[in-house]
Amino acid sequence: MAKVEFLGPMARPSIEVDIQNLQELKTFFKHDAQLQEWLAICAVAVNDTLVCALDMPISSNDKISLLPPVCGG
Amino acid sequence: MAKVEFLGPMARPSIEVDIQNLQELKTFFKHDAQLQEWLAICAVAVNDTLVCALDMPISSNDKISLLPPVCGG
Amino acid sequence: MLELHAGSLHVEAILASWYSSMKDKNYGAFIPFVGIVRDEDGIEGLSFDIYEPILNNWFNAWQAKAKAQNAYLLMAHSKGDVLNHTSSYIAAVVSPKRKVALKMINDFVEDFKANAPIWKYDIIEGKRVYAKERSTALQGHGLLKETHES
Amino acid sequence: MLELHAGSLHVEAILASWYSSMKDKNYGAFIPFVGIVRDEDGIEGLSFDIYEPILNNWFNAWQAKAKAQNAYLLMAHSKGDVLNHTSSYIAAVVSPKRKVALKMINDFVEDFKANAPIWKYDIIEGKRVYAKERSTALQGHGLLKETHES
Repeated sequence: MAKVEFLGPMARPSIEVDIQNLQELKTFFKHDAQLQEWLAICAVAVNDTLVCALDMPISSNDKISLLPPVCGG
Repeated sequence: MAKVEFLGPMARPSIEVDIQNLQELKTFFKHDAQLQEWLAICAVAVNDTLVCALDMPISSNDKISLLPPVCGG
Repeated sequence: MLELHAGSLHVEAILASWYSSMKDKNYGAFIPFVGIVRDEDGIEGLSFDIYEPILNNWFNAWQAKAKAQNAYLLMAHSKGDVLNHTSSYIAAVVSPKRKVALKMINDFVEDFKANAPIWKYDIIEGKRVYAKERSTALQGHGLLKETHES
Repeated sequence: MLELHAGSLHVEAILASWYSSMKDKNYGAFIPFVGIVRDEDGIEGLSFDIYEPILNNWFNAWQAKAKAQNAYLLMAHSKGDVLNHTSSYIAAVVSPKRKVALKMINDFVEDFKANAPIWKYDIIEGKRVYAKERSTALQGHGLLKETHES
């Protein structure tokens, strides 16, 4: 099971999902209306590297992080 | 008498000169071969403001400063 | 070098420590950027969450870029609450060359603002309010959004 | 604020004092530039002469420019001898706006290097040698040079 973390202000507990790629994660979130607002502005990291392709294969033990807009300093 | 200061590495004592303008100072220095090397690279201030015209009128009590190339910091 | 501190940064101590550790290394320029929390819009302060793994990756990539120019970067950032008129962020560069250092502190701070995985909250009446409108979406944002394909 | 000090600057104390005097004034960014004497070409250190009246005029003109952007400048410089690995120069800007501060510290330091009436000497075997080849001629230089007009 891959782990999904919702970082910063999303303030949701992590979940575990059984998926082969990010497209399946997108489908998994499809009906979560509240999450959709965040997904529009969140970037996605797999094992702490930002990714930008839905066909990114996901293995068990992978960590997927959703990163809302940032503002350090 | 106007005062002429030779700043920084020129290391010459100040002099007093009786001149009406900077053109007369230039003429006054004409035969000072050692000074000519400095004059080629020195800027000129009258009463602590840089000037760039030889017809600048000079009064008694004016201070003329010769400033060699700078390198602060 | 990247340091994360709980609460406000002790600016005097951090600058003294960094200068002391760098002054004998024959760098000619040391330029710290110190960010201080401004009292504006009625906030009591700011609060920060940091995702450290990606912050470390981002910082290490910048350190490699600095090294390629014989420069070196230092950074300190607060976690949690930082009250008005105290500091949450210090970045610094050392370099043998003034122009390299001046350009790098600018580029490093601007990239930090756009890309470091840090989330800012205003503290208003003791509560954290996500500073969403002042935040910048990261590269690739929206990847998982429902696209209503037919 | 412009401070001239005999010999090396006490960097930690100056930075602490400037930060302390500025932190409650609601500026969001404090950027000091610290110049450190590099050990190179066999020098023991540097030495400086300053012509204070024109330095003050130059600095005051910059302070007015900073004020027009709600910023403020601070500067400290050494007179006399400054040994290797110690500091001869600190310039700093404070501003409510990061981008204003980053641009101003760059422009201020570059203009300082080109126009501040300060003369630098290498200290070699205890003697001062004018750093002529690293120096920049001021605007209008050569005005009094003999022009060999017929």
